[in-house]
Amino acid sequence: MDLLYDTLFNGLAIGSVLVLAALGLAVVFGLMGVINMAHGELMMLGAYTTFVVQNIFKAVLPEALFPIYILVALPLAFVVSGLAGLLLEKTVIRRLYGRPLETLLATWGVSLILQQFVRSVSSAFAIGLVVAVVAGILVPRFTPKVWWQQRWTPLLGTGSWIVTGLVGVVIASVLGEQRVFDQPWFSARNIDVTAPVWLRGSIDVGVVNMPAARLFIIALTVVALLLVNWFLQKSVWGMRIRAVTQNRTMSDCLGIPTEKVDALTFLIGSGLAGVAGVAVTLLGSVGPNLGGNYIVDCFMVVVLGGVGKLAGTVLAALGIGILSYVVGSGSLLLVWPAMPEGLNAVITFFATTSMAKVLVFALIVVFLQIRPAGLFPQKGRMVEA
Amino acid sequence: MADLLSSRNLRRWLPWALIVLVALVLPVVLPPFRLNLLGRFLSLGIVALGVDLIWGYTGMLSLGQGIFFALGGYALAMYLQLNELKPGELPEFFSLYGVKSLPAFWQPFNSPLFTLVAIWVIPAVVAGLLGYLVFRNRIKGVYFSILTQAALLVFFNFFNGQQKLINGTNGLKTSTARIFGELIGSDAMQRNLFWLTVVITVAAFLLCRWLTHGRFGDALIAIRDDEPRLRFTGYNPTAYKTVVFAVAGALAGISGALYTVQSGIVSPQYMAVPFSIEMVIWVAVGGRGTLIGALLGAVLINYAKSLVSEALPETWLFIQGGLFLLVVLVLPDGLVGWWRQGGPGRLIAMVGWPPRTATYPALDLDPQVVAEQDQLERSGGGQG
Amino acid sequence: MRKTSLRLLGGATALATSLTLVACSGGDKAGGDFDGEVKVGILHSRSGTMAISENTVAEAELMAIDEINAKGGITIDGKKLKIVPVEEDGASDWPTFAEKATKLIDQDKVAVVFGGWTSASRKAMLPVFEAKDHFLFYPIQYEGQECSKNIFYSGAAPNQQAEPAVDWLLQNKGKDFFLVGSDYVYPRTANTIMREQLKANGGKVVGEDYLPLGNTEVAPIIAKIKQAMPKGGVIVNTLNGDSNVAFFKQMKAAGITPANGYSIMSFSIAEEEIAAIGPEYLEGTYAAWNFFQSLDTPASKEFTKNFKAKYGDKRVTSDPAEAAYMMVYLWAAAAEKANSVDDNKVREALIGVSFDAPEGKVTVMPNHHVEKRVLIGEVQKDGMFKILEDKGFVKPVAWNQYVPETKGYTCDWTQDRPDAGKYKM
Amino acid sequence: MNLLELQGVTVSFDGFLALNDLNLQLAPGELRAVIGPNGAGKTTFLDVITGKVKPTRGDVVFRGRSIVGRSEHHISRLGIGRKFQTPRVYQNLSPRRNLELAVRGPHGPAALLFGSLSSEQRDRVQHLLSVVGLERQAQQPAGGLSHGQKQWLEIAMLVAQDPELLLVDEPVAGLTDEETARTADLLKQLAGDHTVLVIEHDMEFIRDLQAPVTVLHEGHVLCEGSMDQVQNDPRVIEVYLGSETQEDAA
Repeated sequence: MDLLYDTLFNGLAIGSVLVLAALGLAVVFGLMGVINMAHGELMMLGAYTTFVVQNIFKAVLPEALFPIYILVALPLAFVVSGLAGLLLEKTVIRRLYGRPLETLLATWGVSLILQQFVRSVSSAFAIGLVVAVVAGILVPRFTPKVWWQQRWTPLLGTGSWIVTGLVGVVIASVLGEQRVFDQPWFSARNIDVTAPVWLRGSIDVGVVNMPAARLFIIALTVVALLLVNWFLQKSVWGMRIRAVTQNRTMSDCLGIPTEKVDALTFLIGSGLAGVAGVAVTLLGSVGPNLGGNYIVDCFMVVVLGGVGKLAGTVLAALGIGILSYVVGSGSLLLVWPAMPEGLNAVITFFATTSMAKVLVFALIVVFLQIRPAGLFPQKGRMVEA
Repeated sequence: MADLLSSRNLRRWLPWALIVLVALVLPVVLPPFRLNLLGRFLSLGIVALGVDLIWGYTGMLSLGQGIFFALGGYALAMYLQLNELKPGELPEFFSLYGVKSLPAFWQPFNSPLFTLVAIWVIPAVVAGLLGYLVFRNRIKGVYFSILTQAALLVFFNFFNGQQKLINGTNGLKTSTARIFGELIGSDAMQRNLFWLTVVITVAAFLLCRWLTHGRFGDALIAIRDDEPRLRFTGYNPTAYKTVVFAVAGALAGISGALYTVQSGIVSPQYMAVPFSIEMVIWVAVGGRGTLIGALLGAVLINYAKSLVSEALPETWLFIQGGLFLLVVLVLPDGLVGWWRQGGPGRLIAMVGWPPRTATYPALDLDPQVVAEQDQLERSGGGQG
Repeated sequence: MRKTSLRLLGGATALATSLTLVACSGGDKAGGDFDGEVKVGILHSRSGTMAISENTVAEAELMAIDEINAKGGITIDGKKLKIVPVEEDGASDWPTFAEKATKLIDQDKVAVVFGGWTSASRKAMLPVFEAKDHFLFYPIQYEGQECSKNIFYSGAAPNQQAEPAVDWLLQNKGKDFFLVGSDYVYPRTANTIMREQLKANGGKVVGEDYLPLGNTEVAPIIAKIKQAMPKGGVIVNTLNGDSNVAFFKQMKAAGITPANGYSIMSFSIAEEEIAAIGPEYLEGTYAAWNFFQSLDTPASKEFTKNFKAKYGDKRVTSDPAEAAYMMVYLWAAAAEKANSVDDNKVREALIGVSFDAPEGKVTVMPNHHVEKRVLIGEVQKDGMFKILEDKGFVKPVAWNQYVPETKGYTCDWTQDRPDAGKYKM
Repeated sequence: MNLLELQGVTVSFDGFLALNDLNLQLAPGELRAVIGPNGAGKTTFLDVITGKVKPTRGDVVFRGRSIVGRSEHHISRLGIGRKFQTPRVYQNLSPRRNLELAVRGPHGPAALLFGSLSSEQRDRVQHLLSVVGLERQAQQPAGGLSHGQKQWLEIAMLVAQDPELLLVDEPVAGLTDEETARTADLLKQLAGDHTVLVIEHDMEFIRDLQAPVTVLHEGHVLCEGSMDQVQNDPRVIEVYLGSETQEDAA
């Protein structure tokens, strides 16, 4: 019995991280049909936000307040990742609606840039970048209007960006001579996010010993799910989002601002990634590669769950969580010690975390043979069109 | 000048001229190290051809070509590990893990003939099987992409974790192996391998050309444009997709084998997620839906990568990320597509020389007129 | 539409170029009077997963080079030569290491290559160095079972880290061992050795598990540990990189802590990693190294002081950094001894060369490994180690004497025999 | 014997009955028009015949054999061709290549790779190109054709397939009056050799066809008969022609 509870709890724990991580992805993919490969990097931004908040609490605020820094980090991470997502939507994804494969590639590109950005960013770098971007935006304002109506205008546009870019580079490199400005903010190293003491211990619930961090994440997942569900089902904007999902043209005709709806959906999906980023700091390392560790798992959850309902995401994530745990920990061997030799060998073969992953993915592919559109497929006539 | 550049003839032969140049002139000029790099990049061009077949022509974005690439590499590396061992001897790494006898699946790789076939047949069969299972259920679009990526991870984890079977993360070395008594890592051998790569690249190119330039190729494009429609015309797209995915797999296998002997090692890193996505960007930059674009893209991007990482390693990810955005947002048809659609002419037109027109201003530039002219020229050339 | 696209493209270019210059803004400013130059290769991952660890090692090497140059470089035939580092990026990708090694040898004609971190990267470079008969200096503690004519190993062999650590654990901490490692060659091989060692010395392996590199879901492993040793025991951790953070955070949460009777010994956690994981999670766990920042000798203090002065106050020194730093000096000393930078001559001269390294006087042995000091430490609140035991200087053993397959074999490159790399004693 | 027979076909999407106990027979060589208000299940009806949608209940029999559960390409090879509501041609292929893909013959990968078109097939393509007036545009991508040209190209593709049964979904939507008349002529020509089923909203066009009419309503056959009979049926007037008379007036 202990074993059962243990398995359920650990499966739930692994699964809830997956739910949280995949939730934003599922929202964006389900509602907009956009595959966001930069989702993991948006999580990473959330984790880095946590790091910054933690340091501010350490440095500026009284020590008594430190335990609640994580609660402050949650909304902030939502905002930071959400805004980054918004920027991404406005500059890139907007141009690619209806071209999911191109979106996939473009967001992959963005993910690479974000990864390297957190590695390289220093004060000099940031100042240079800001100067370049601001100057680039301002150039059209401070040059004769007629320049911008010529045949060669596109060249001028590119050229002005190159020039402002070079200005940024020069500024950055001049500043870079100064030690203060040259220090990278985060560098390529992993950064240290320390959970407050109340999240470091564990709590005994009945027979199972539950790490507090895990419980916190499970609770956070439940809250996030409830909020998202409430938002989509009950709020005005949620209604609009669903309307646009079902029929974009019609919604447009009815006066729903579809562009705003898209932006909002993406903002929420990205913000959720940020929240997930805060959560994973409690479990693992925080570094530029954080996103890559989760992204494929998240996609598996979304594919397995189908895009019809949030319930699919939850069920798929928990399923994957429990399965990985059961296979990876080899608990089957404990339940049934006298199993036949061949089976025993097979289970032992897969009873490491690496091999469990192999098996779980293989099982997902097999499952999709039976239900190609996942657990909760989108239904109706529109699907194949 | 503008006239020359906008001439369609030029647009057609120039990419070819570049290839010929690369193949003939560079081996003489380049030092062994650079030549070896070029050979490797050319072999990457073969996998890019496969990506182009399935993505550029058929519209299926596979993020898992690394599987087949690595399988080809492993097949050849296993043979080389066994080659010229004394009877009873095992490849050295086995002793690290206490393995006493050769695992059964290694046995066939004692045979060079088997290996030559396995290099492309194993990846093709794996691709065909995987493809069939996926296509049968009409899984396509991003779902297909994600599933191929998942499959990639399965293979990666498997190869990475199986130290005792296949030397895990370390991969298999080939450069200290010998073939025909010659060290594979030696300069002379590498030069031969370069020529072999050139020959095989040309052969692969011709194969792809044959596949894409007939009704079969039309069917692939039809699948990309409107798969359900094709189905109602009596075609079974599953068959086509499986075949073309298997062909792409075989090409990837050959490419992986050539790459392996030229880089000296095959490792699970060939199945890392980013590498397989990079393959797509080669094709995208070169020009998807054009075979020459795939080749050019693979060589150019990899050369750029090698140069940049020598000078400024930190910036490569920015550049690569920027390339992804660039080809998706600004150059959807890649360099070759841009070139063929008269991009340079347009660029020049921007700075002041309007393209010289022979007739009524708009007529020369009208796509319909251009297409008709094309057709006339072609039938005049006797191709019918 | 097209206009905006182009503008976007411009933005990207701007971004890229700005980075370029940022990256360039470093550069060397060493001047002085030299009669010539000698190029050396520095080949570590400056991008990708391993950059986290390898950056420090590369920095330590560059620091040693700067120091040597500041003292006038190396003197060959009475000429002062400036050491010029040629840096390459292995990009955390083993085949890239092989490629870049080839480039350094063929293109840049370097006198020696300092490089590598993971065993996989070393194994990938090995054939290149063997095929070209050139040589590599490798600074990381590793699994042994290798003795190449073309590699010098300045990190610990298993008998200079893992074995004494296990002995110490057996004597002081218990007999039940659980082995956890990343899924690649070092942990696999190190654990093979430890299993044999435990078998020979009355210990017991109650469990063993591997995590894919970079994986952070450690719940199954923790469950296995709890099942295998509910009352406490010894955990030997050879995880590498990111997984460590997840491992220690979740171990702590699950109550597998020193306070609850678990002794945890790590072989890949040095000062730098402690800072990244957070000392709260590691306090009271053990590590075995050849150098700790807290080692109280003048040389050690000098090294740490210089390192901080060069790279920032918050930085820490560690065993890999020290080994990397020391190997540059060993090479320089050997070159002066050989009176040549020719790689063959330097390789011969290297054997027997000594250097007063931060850890103490180290000497290159005939098996291309280095005689090193063995230390066992415990992690303190401040992220430093308290040295619990100093086993003094230990001679390296390349071919492991616990593992039956290599028992009785040795390696001695001063011997004039074809199988000098591995022969029966 | 009937060529096609739908026996009590019911299609349920999550409880919503798109088709409800639908029965219909088509004799060989017949030209039949199907009308019905929006949501009557016309497109689902075609989907069921062509194998895109599987009926929840009931059977579809073609030439005496049940075709339920067979895949689309299989059914197409049995001799059922379909033209879609909005013209669907392969945008990046030229009209000639579109037709070459559609033309009757073996459709497996091997046949396309190793075989080539016979001279009859070639002639047929050429003939169809001239019938639909696309000879001049034969070599440029079909994506550049006008809407009407695409409609005609798609009809030509359907004819090239040479199916026994042609299912034509709104062939004259968006066409000019002249084009509409020509389409009606073409379909009448095809009937006799082929069996043709036309779904259309345009009542003038249906009258032109002079074909028996089946009225669908809520997934069910409401009535069958000639255009005049149907138009005078009180049930039809009630559900449908109320709006239709307004349209006529307009």
